[in-house]
Amino acid sequence: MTPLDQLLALSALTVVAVWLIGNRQVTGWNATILYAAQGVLLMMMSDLGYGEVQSIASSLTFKVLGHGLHWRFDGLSWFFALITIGAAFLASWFASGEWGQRYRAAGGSLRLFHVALALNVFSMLVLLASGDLLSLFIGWELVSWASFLIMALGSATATRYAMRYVTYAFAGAMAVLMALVMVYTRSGSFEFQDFRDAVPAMSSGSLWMIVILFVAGFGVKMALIPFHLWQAKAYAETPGPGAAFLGAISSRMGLFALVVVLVQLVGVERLADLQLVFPFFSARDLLSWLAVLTLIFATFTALRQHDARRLLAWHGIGQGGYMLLGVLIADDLGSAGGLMHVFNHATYQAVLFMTVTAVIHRTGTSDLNKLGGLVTRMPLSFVAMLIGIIGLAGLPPMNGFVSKWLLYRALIIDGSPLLFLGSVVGTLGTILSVYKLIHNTFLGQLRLEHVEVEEAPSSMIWPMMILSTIVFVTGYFPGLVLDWVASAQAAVGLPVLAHNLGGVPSHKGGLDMIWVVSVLLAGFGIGALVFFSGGRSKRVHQLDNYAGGHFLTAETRYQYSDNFYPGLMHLIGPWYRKSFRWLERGFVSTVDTLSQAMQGFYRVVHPSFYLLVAVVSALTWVVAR
Amino acid sequence: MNQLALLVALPLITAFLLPVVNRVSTLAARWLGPLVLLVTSAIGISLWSQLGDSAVAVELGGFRPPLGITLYADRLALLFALATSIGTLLLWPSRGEEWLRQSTLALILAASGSGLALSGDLFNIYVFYELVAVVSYGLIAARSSAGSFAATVRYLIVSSFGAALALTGIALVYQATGTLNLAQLSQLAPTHLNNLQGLAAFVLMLIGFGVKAELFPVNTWVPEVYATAPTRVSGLLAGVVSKLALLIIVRLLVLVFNQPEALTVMLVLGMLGVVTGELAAWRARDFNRMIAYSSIGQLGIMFIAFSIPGQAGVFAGLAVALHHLVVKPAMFLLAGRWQGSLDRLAGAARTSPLGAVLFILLALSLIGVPPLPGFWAKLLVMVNLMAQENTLYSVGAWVIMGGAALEANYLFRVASSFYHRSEQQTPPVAHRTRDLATASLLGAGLVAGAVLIMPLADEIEGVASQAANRDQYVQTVNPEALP
Amino acid sequence: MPDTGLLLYGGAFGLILIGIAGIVLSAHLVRIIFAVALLEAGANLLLLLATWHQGAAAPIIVAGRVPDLMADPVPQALVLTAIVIGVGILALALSLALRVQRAYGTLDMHEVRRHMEQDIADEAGIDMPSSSHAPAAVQTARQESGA
Amino acid sequence: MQRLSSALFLLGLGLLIAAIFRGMEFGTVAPIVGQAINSAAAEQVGAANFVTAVVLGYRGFDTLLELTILFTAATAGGMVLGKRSPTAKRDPDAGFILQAGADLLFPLLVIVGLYIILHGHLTPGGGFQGGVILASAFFVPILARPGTRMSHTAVSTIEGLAGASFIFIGLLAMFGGEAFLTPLMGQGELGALLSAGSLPVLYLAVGLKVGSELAGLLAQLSESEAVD
Repeated sequence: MTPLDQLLALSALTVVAVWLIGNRQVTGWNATILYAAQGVLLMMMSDLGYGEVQSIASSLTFKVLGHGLHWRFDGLSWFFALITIGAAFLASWFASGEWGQRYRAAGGSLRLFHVALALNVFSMLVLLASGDLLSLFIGWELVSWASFLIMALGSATATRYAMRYVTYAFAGAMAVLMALVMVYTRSGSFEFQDFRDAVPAMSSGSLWMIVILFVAGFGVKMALIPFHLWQAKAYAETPGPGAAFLGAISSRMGLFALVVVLVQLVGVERLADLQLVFPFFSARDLLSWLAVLTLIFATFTALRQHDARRLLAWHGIGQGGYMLLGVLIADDLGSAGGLMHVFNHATYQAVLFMTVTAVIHRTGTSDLNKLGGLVTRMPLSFVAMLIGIIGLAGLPPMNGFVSKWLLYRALIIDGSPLLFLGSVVGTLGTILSVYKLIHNTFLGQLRLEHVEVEEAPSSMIWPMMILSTIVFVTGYFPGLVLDWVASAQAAVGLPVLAHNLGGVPSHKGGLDMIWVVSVLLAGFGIGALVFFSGGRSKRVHQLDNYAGGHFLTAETRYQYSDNFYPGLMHLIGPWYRKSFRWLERGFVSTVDTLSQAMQGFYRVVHPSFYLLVAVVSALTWVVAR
Repeated sequence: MNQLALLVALPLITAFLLPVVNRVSTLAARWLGPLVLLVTSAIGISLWSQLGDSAVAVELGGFRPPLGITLYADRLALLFALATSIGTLLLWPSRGEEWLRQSTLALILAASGSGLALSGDLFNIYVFYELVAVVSYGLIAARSSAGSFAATVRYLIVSSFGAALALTGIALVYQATGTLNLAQLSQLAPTHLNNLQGLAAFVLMLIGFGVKAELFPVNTWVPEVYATAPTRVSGLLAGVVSKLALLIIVRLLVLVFNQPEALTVMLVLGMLGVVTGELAAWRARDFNRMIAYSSIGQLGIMFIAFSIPGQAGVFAGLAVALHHLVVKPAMFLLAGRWQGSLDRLAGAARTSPLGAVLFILLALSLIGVPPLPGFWAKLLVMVNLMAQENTLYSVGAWVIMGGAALEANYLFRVASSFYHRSEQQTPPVAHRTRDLATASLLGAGLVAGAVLIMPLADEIEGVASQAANRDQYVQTVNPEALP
Repeated sequence: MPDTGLLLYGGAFGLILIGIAGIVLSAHLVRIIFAVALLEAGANLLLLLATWHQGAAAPIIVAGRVPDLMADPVPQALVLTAIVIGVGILALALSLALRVQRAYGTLDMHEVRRHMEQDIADEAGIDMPSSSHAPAAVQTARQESGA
Repeated sequence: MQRLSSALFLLGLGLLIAAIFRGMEFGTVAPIVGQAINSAAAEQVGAANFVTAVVLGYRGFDTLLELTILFTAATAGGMVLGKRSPTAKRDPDAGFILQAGADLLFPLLVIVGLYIILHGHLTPGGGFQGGVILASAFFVPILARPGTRMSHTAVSTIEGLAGASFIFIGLLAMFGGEAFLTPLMGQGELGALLSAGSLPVLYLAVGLKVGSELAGLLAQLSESEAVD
């Protein structure tokens, strides 16, 4: 048994064990321990993460219908697997305490929840380990259906959105299968190497087709425009810790598959050579613009949300755009930025989803118009969310800044000002909307019904704190993550980023986060010194609403939290409304009309008409012969 | 190897004697049918184990071909003969008022299905085909509702129309060659049937035998019959009988009509079947018609697969056919208590959790989700379609892909409604134990197929390579060369 | 080829044509059933004509005398079989028609189909299919786009 | 529109058939199997009527299936038509002339039927034709006296046993090591009544089977008719 076999076996065992333990409170703790054990096994493969070993193969191989199936881990897989298992560990921990009690009391089955989670982890590990196109597809399908399972666990509404997901996902999977078959007819096998060798000989038309099919299939999972409609609602309806897990890593599986196919196998240079009608617009440009459009569109849609979970889910879609964009730049800086963003985003997205879940747990709502002022009630949660949104907005000293810095730097070096501009617009939208999130939840006026609210239970606080610490520490010492990113780059054949603990040593203008953060902290320290040493103002109770010579009662809403950014909304509203829904709706009604016509053939219309068509066409054929 | 005829003769003689036996002892009559099918299945299995890579021909009446009628058994034929026996056994009609007649008919179905698979004579195939048709009219009408009579009579008209066309095709073949023996036809085809008349004969027979195989223009009977027939009968028709009809068409294609035009006709009709079937199923609002339309689509995939020239096509088509042979009867068994409006199924998982899980398993395999066998079958079809490097075949692959995407949507719309907690409406009653047990058996077979995919694929490939081997057929039957 | 043969072949194809036309174009069940019978007759005739020779004797040895040119006995046997099959199916079809007429009071196939659709829909607990009923997915899509 | 499409359809169909018809070549292919049978049947089967040799010898299997189709149609028909209610109104009996005529016809028809069956291997005719005459022999009295009922027990017993005996004879050959349905009992002298081995026995079974089948079907139809 190789270490990979052990990891996969333990992961499968986790599913079985959780199933056997059943719908009990202890299930979550057991699952958490098992994820920790998986993490230990993964760490035993950490040579992959530091580039000391190229790949570790599984001893399990099959040969079905003449197609070999094998699995192996390389630096990229290890990097993603680390995020997967980490997210699962913390999400499971989060779900094990009071949240689990509440969930079970409300009629949910903890067995189903944890089985679904464990199945997700297992299927993702299988996908990450895939060593040829066929096992990639199998892993892909497993991941799709596993996440369907966890999405469908919630209410009937959740099932409906999950249904929508499965429709998109399976249509996407069929596109992937089609692409696979097209590759097969041209390369003669499903092996990665044969595909890579066959790429130069492929005509640009068929390569276009293959790339588009792959992007359509894998893009569904990443919620790339225009396949993004399913994701936000489906994630938002998923049970809290499940959403944290899905938000952290599930969509990134699409990125993983795209990286394998487009970067590792087809090669970004070949993509840049693939010209569309215009000689200056290549497949790479198309994908980059899709990424940027996804970023902008999703971020500004997030801005419009008034449900905290949906807001976060939309951001998850948007941030995927950065990652794809970074990978497509394909130099050392950009791809490192894109890949590092996967890690960074997983950490703060998870912490944000957890914070929101904690708020729901205590207040019962995630409606941003019905919250506010919770900072004094749930201070630790507030700190966690603050760190999370700083990371999401990409500001120092959190890790989000590092990846975005790398990306912007690469865009500038690459000479793509328009893409750069698009990314900056996306970042602006992010900053606006995360401010809305934290303001409406924790700042502002406390609602009277929330006066009694307490801090989240420790089972929730601990994972949140751990994640916040990671967000901060990897911002302080980005080199910790860049080590793994570098070996992931090496694994897919991208140029490797030269880095040190603090960031990028000065080549074309470097970055040293140790300095940046230290200076920042020192500045904060001085500010705090001034603040605390100066004269203190009178401390006022949060519900003491004396203002401007007026006495306001605590019931009065003097600070409105809805209708944020009205001017901006007015400006962008017309561009958004229903834009992509029309596409989906049009498609559905086309299918509906056709379906009706076909049923008509089977039940209503007189057969002579069809026979007439058949006879006439047969006759023409006979005569033509 | 003379026992081959027993696969037909034993159920037949039992069917004739069943009313007489019933007069002596009702108990004996009840158990005789399943017992005999058990015996024929055992005979079939023992023949299978003796057969190996060889094939046998039995000259009925002791007359040398082409004078007499020949039964030909290679592994393909034996497999389907066996599937008929076992399928009839599994889907044995439930006890009702008309149990005696239904048992008689079921026995005849087993006999005629096996005969259809084994027969090596064109006219004999026609007779067997008509026999299967008449039996299925009786079985469909067994529910004795007005709707079922109307559906049966409509089915009867389409089917007789098809059979008459097939007979016309046979007449054209006999006119051109003067023989009916498939092996001899195979010898004569390149010189005698490679013309417009041969093509016309093939198309006539394709349409004729295609009625039972749910071929596109002559499958209008499918939704209404499956909506009105007893669900077990629907399972037999969709699962087993359709494959038998397909088997004949494949035999004809491989042995006699291997003109590219014949393949093209089949390909186009298959594509139309997938498109119409899957689209119509998308909008179906009751369970039975949903799976009926979906089976039209699935059969369309088989036609597409079999239209791939050479052994690859036989292999791909056979894989899809065998997969469907397992899945569809199980689906119809589940329809036993779930028939009717799809809206009624909300919360069905509460009363029948196993049934819900089985449905999901079957649906996953049907749309081709790895690692279930349906995926490998679909992969095989797609790979071979694209390998043809021909636009029409590529369109076929796209059509299959689109059909699967649609199918995923409508099947999982139903599956997810099983888990809805609906307060205002009571979920359907639990399945009958026997239905559920049989469906579970088939589901377990599916899972076993997923686990044992490697030996299974090799075995099916062996069967297909034998079935695609014209020379072996001709040499085994060895018709006398006549002036 | 003498004219008799052409006439016979023409007759066979004519019967087939009339049969198909009858099946496709008539709406009355009994007419359709007899059209099927006509079609079968045409097919049988064609089969019989397949190896037809003018002036061939019946393939029977009477009193030990073997005719010079005997007709092909095979199509005759086949047609015998086909006719009997046709009779069996005809009887079954007519009994079904009898029951259908009793149940619905009509033999017009359009009417019968409508009644049958109604029966199936009633039994299934759904409305008669018509364009105004969209399945759940469409409704979902509409709600979503409206929301 | 309907009329126009019908007309177009017929025109197209006619043209299609004509196109195929034009492409056919008549009489160019020798009936190879037929000729072979014509020259070998006397020796191999021993029936003077070669059509019978084909029906029961060379293609006896088809005939067995054909019987089965009739049996199945009768069974299915019975299921479709259902049981007759005992209180149902029935047509009045026919007048004296018809009744007497029917009584007179009955023995004649039985004899003619049996004759045709038993000479099937020598002259035109045989089990099917004779069986139909036998069935009419039993049906004519019913027409004359709609009240009388045919004994379903007897009919179904005869049809069951007759069919089974056909298969049984075929199986006997198998137990003897030959193929299923191989003719037994030698061939006898060509043209004699007792010749062609087991063929007359088979034809008797066929005749009885066809007769009972048709009689049963007709009786069911007539009884069912009386329900209204």
